[in-house]
Amino acid sequence: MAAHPSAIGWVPRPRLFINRVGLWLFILSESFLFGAALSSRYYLQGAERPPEVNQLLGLAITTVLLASSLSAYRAEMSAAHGHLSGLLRNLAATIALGLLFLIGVGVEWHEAFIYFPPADPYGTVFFTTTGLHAFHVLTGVIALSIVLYLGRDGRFTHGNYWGVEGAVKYWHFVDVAWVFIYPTLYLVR
Amino acid sequence: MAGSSVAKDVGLRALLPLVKGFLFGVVGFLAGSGLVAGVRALMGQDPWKLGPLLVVGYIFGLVGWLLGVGMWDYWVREWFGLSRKEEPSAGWGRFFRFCTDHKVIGVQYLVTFMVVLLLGGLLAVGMRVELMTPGRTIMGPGTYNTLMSLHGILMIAVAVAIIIGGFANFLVPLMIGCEEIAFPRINALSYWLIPPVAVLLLATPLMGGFETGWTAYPPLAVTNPRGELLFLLAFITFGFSSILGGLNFLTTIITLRAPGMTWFRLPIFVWSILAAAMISLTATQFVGFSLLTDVLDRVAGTSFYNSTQGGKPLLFQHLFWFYSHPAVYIMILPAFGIVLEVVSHLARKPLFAYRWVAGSFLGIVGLSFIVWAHHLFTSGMDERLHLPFMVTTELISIPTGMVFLAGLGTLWMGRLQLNTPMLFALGFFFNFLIGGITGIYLADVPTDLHFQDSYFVVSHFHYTIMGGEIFALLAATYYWFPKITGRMFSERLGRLHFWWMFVTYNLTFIPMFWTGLHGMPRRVADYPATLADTNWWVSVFAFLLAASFLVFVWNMVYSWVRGPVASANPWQARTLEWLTSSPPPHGNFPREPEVVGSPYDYGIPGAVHAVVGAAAGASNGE
Amino acid sequence: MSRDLWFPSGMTVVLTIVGEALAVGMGKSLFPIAAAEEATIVDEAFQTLTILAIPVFAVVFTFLVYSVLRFRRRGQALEDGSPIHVHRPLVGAWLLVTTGLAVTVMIFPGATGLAKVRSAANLPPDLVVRVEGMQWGWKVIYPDKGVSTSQELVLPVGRRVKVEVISKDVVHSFWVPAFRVKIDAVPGMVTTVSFTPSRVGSYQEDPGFRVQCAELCGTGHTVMVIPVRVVEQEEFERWLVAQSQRT
Amino acid sequence: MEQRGLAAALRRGRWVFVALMVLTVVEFILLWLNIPRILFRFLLLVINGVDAGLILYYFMHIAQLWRKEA
Repeated sequence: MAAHPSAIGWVPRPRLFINRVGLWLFILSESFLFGAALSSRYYLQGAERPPEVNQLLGLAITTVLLASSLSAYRAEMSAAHGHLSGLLRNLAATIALGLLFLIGVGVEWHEAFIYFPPADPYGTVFFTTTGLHAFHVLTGVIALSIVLYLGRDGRFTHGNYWGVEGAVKYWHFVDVAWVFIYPTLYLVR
Repeated sequence: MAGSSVAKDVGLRALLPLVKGFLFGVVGFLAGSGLVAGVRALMGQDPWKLGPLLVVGYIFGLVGWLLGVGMWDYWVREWFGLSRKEEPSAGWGRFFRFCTDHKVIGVQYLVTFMVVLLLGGLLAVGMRVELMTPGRTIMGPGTYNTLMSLHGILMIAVAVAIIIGGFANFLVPLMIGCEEIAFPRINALSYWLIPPVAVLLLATPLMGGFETGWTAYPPLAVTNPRGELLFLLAFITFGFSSILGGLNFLTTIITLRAPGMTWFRLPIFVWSILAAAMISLTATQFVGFSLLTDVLDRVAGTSFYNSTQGGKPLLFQHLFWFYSHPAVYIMILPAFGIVLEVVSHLARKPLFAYRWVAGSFLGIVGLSFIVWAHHLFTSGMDERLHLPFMVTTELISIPTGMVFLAGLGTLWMGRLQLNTPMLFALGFFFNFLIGGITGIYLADVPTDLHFQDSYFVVSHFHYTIMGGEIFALLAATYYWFPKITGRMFSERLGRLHFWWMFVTYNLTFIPMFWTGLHGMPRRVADYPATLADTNWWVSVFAFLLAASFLVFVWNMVYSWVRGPVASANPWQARTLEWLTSSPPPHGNFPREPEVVGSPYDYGIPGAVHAVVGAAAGASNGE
Repeated sequence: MSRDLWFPSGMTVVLTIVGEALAVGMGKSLFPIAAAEEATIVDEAFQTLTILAIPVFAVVFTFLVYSVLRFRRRGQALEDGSPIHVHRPLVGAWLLVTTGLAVTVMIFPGATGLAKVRSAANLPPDLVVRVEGMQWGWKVIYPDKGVSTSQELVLPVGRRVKVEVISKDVVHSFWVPAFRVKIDAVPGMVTTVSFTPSRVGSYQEDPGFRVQCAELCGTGHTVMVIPVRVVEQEEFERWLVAQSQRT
Repeated sequence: MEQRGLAAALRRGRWVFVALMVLTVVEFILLWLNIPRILFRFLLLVINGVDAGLILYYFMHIAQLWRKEA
């Protein structure tokens, strides 16, 4: 990743540590974005919630996303131990679960359009927050797909798998965000 | 230099990436808007609704522009395992293309935002022409509002980005002794997001202007002409760029300090950038979200601010100021860093109470997140919030006071060189003193009930941002000019610039406190006849103030081309950036520097800050 | 050494005394016309803050100027200043003084002034007026009297008025400079402000008597102004009658 | 050796997932019980905090930041 070859007499920089710090800071930054979305929900609506919210679907997509976090974790651990087939299998599973989650959100949106359209006060926060989150899921799926594509070429070894680690950490973060979005949109009262 | 072969890129071919970026951008825009039109047509909706076409087209166009201008060649190719194209490491062409050298990016930022600063200044001149006499002078109120709003957002962008983007990019890696910033390509990305912002903002008048000021309060921002949409998209893009910048500086300062560069050996400017980057990394997300809600209300039919549907306009003000008040510390913290740096090196005295100042910076960061609602004292928010926010706001005067003590304590018993950078630093202290004191009047609720949204506010924030930050910026520009360009500016013209600007600046803005007290609201094109004389004089001095920048521009341009060649360390300063050539080579230092002491140990015989290459023995010791 | 301390300290004291004399001496002449009881509270808060600010300005200003004159480099050679890194007692004293000042302004005039301004709101009003902001004008409604006008805001002197402000479109702000009261007109909300006009006057007499929109609200923001007229109670009654006949 | 480390890691991952699922289902069940709103909100906050903590610590290895192993 280093842009310039180190000149003579320079101690090589710990690239992995730099990348990790950068990614964590990015995650910190993104958590403020979700913080803004969630606090807007409470500011506009208090803890009110229309009765038509589909609780079973909410639980289902939460499960799917948590499961995808597990497979993402397995992918990273496989990469760390140089277990290539495990990496590829789990990456594919994560991407599939991510897409399943997006389909779930799509079904949810389809229903929500009837009960609380975007112009409705609850619809405003519901569509904005889930849309923002789904956008992050989509970028995560794209990142994981690139990692899968590169992984098939054997680009990641057990000593050098930052690509996997970065994409997976981002994926987990998207999951953490959902952990707070789920009760805010579906459960709280 | 590591490699002996220096790739050069000269001639018009160097501009090719810009052309490519532009073409890709146009293609992206057409693809994005086409996609929206297609999807809408399929869903049985009017495909030519302008809002969605613009928003999605812009996002695709932005991606196209970035890919064309260099992301594809230097970035995406690597993802797909292709060989990365080499970028040139010398030649002027580097300044017009995607380049990952932090020094090039620093200069790109500096020059771009200097131009924007002058442009914003010209808009201010236009406003002062209109305000010279009561009644309609040269333009209607709609034009005035657009002019004023453009002036606002351009200057806010300058204030947020010019020091961090320009000087911090150029100097932080040098000052902490590393060869490159943590994420060079993200750094280049955050610069190349700026040209679309500029294009969008300058295109707003073509789309009917925007009349909300830079604050974009809904519901006005939702009902305003189409120019507003461009402004919102530009602001969001700018916020994204500033988040990436903050990310880069934090990572760099945390992970890339040279051996021996402990936290309390960091130059104070680096501390100030660290503090400012913390704010821009986090709080900017809030303004991004608030502007996004404006866009959604306009384009997607949500009702965040549509009160007939249960929306609450005050939500925007909370979200917006949760960023935009901390943003003033993104502007002023680097300015604190600059003036303390300049004062210490040019008074040749250790920076007084260094650790206390570093602590104060962090204190300001902490407090900056809990003061935002002092912008809402008259907004109709819950009155129980008035007292707590008044208290937190006034607490900020304590760490700020520490900066003044550090400045005064450093000057005391020093050996001051009263050259141009020092004069601007001293001017900073005078102006910011006035700006800080008048801030108390606005933080105190009883007086704020009268002053909120009046010219008192205008004068106050111009004292802190222009009298404060821009004076610090100019101090920095003169102080580091030899390092950046390798040439020396004209000291005589520099002093002329300072005195001309300092006097006309104060004469322009002092009377505005009076007009504010006497009931002149901000953002108006007209005022009662009783304020005519004062406004006439303000306008006259404002024109003279604008003219002082002619001296500055001439001095900078002429000296950059024709000025005498500067030595590596013309000020005999001790920080690391002066221990390499002017301008620094690709890779910054011939060998990795090793830091062995404080950068401020003036007057201590034998004290050394850093050694660059033990073999060469080049050090800044006595 | 001691001269370096005594001289600027003396100058600070002199500057402070001159400044305070000016601030107190100029007194009311500094302020625009004050036509409500709340205006006096705001002006007094302003004066208190100025009295507190002058010594702060004087200290920093004299020590800054003195340092520049006294410690500037003479001759060409570069010399280093004294290697003073920190002076703990001074830092401590400075922190103590700045904290003391900050706490002072929070309490006085901050909290006390706030309590005084609010006290009017806690008492029952003599008159309730409803003010509607819209792009671009104000509509004044006297709900108890069945009168409304878009031409001017007429109020009786010496009566506690409660103004309920609403907006029909975007955010506006109700500001009467002569009363020193300001409250935003926010769509979907009713905001209120209470005050007691204390002297008779009109826009012709002083432009401070006007309702001025203070929150940017679009093209007509500048002209979103109507005059205010404070009159005796009897004249107010007569005006109400005349208005109700007209409508 | 290598494989044993991987197996242990995968087992840990499974346990974390089970814990997350249990917490989520507890949240879901709490919704249908008629407990006071304040308590319910407090419990949600605690559960979400634990959820986030589990993911941050076990899945995202936040401890890597202070245990400089790179």
